[in-house]
Amino acid sequence: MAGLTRELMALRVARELRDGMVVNLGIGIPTLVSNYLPPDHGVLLQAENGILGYGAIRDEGGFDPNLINAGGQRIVLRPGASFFHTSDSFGMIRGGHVDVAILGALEVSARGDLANWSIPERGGGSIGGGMDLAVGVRRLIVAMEHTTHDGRPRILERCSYPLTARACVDLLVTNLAVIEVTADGLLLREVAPGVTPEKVEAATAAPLVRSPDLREMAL
Amino acid sequence: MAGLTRELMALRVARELRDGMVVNLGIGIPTLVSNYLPPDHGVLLQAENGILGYGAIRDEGGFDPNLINAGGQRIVLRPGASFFHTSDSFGMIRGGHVDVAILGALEVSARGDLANWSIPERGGGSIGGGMDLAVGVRRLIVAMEHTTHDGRPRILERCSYPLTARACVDLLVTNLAVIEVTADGLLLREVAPGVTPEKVEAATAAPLVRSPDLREMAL
Amino acid sequence: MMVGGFVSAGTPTNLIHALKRRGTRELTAIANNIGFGDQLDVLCEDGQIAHMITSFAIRASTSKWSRFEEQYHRGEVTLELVPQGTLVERIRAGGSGLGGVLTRTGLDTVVEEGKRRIEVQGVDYLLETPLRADVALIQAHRADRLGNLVYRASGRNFNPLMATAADLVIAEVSEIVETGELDPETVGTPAVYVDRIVRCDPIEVRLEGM
Amino acid sequence: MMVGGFVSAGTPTNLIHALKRRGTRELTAIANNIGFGDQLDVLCEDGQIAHMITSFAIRASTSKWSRFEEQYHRGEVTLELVPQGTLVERIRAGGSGLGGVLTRTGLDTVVEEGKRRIEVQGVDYLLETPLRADVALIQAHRADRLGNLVYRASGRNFNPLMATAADLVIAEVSEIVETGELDPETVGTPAVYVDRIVRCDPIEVRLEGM
Repeated sequence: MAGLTRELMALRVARELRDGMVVNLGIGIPTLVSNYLPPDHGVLLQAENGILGYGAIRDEGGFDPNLINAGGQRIVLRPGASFFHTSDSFGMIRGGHVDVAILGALEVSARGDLANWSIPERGGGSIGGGMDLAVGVRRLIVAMEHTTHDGRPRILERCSYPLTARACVDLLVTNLAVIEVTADGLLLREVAPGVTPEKVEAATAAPLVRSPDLREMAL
Repeated sequence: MAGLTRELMALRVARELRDGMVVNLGIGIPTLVSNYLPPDHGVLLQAENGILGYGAIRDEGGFDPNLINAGGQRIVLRPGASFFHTSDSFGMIRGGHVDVAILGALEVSARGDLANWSIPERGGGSIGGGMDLAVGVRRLIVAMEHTTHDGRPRILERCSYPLTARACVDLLVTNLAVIEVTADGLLLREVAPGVTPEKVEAATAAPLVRSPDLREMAL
Repeated sequence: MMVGGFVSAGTPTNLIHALKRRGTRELTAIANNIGFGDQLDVLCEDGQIAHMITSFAIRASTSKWSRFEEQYHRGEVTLELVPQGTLVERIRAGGSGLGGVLTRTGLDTVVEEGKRRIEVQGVDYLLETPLRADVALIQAHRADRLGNLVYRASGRNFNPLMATAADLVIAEVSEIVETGELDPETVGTPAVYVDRIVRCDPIEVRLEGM
Repeated sequence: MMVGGFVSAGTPTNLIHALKRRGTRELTAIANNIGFGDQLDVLCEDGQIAHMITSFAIRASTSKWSRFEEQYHRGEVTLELVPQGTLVERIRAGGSGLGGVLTRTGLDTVVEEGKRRIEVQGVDYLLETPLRADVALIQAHRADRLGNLVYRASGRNFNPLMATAADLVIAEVSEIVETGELDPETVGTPAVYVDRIVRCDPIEVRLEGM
């Protein structure tokens, strides 16, 4: 499957963020987004384990076991950071104080249902903070591969895997396209360089409406 | 009406407290209790406005507006004190982490109902933290005058004023007596010096059982 | 409108006086207590408060009424009395996306009137609904330019909770420092909750009965 | 049994190892995650955990199973998966005398199965029940002799909440100071919640997937 690398997907997602926004990054591709923000950015990153205002993932230097993101990766703090316990952290999330969450997904449905925590045939799954984020944040952006490793669509009429939450996804950024979830269905807004709208439609198992100003992603 | 002064009632109540106990003092006579604890006592006083481990009421010295008890009186801190917000404070109270509350009362019923916040004919009243304390603490001690200014009993078959909570009072300390609320009714355990059991019974409008070891208060 | 503070502790007195000068009327105010002198009661001088949701408002007997008490007894303002622990927890629910509070406080009292009782694991609880406000006026000791707040002693009280439960949060502080100068360990209200910061010299609050 | 910590942050690793040496069995454990290596999973070596209430337990696909995952797939342990925000709020409810949590998290998902839906002001919420434990094992940075605890950075996580919701609370700390030496402004868990303090050198926790 052609289209964007994981890094370019993270770069495209980073373009959705503005200074002053409070943003929570899920595990996987979303985590990479912090690497594509300008060094002097004014985005406040929130980690559900109780940190507001962290910065890049830290690859070297002494390990402080209490300075980690929600994926358990060591991070650096930025000026103006604060700490709080898990109850206050999820109060922030459920209470609508986090502007944007960027989450990975297994499947997304035509009306924005999200499935991202369990593949029953492989046994189990872990819920983590995903359900709270999906219900609580103001805007939910999903960053995922458009299809599975063996080419099956992940954007479906309805999800086959256990749901994280109903009608929660606002924007989808995949390796092939940028798709907005609207009241009228899925709106194809951008295609990846070298990818045709027809190719996106063929890889999608739900109706796609082409936006009047459909264009190629600027990266 | 003979019997104890307010100060002696506070002294008698203070005898119920042991080192290590977490104790909340209501407004009025209960507030005086802090003056009758030994200087090196190990009782942890909790104020619902968010302080654990305060000491005596402070009559002089600079006024720190943020160092007050729940009655708005300025207080001193003791070593090992801590601060928290009102939600955490009432979590402590409702969650059963406060061992003893000492509250004033307008009326107490035979089964330990408490009325202490409103006299409807005088208009209004203020609830404050009394209802939460009555429901949440492990042991509730009421400190009050046995009768009203014009001699009417305040210990009644059932309360006439609006309730604070049902069946919440464990011990009553009045100017005339110490009375325990038991499953079998009110147990007269101690009388004030110079006060006869008959006098206590005459001033009480609910059945009193004399304890087998009924005695005069040691003050 | 929510107003933080507990008598003299953590009360945004300068903001209350500013609101008096502005003269905004028909206010619904949510606060622990109305107080006297320099507290919320000053807004009653010009009848700015129409409805009050609070724990301490009306004393059973007193030699001197507050202005709120006068207006209450004349029927010019309405009042919802809420147990203090329930009041703060309703605010917390409003700020943290919870649908309400299940508490035993107020069972079998006038507080229960008109409310649902919910049984959980064999125990009855009152269902109390969340509270939110358009504006919260709060007070803290120190702020940084990003909006992080640090409180002092019992100046916390309702302030950190109210900061989460209003669309516009205005904080009165004694000092503003550069972002990065506050110790992250001591931040009581993270920057995300605060919209405006006003540096003021504190006005002393007098206690004249509760 | 509740066990604090979030992967490497605030995990009472020494206490977990002590519990392993003691060999207590048939445990029900409540924790954010089970982890690998030095976390709660070490108790699965000897099958000490019978039932787990947690947010992170089973990964969908992995090259290496934790001991808990092995035992789960063999049907030797049972598991209740709880969304993280709901888990911590159920613990808070258990510790603060509330009858439950009303949350939209989990609506229309498997989390809703067997639970009541309560409508408040026109919005549906799930009713989630409080959680309490016989014992909580928690970790903090510093304690005084009275039992006040101070946390560092994201070492807070579940620890301050679990401290409120168990009959016996045992805290592992790096340092114990005299009562009065902690700044009251920085206390994260007031002394009333803590029953035992154990001074230990921290054991580093390795991350091997979540």
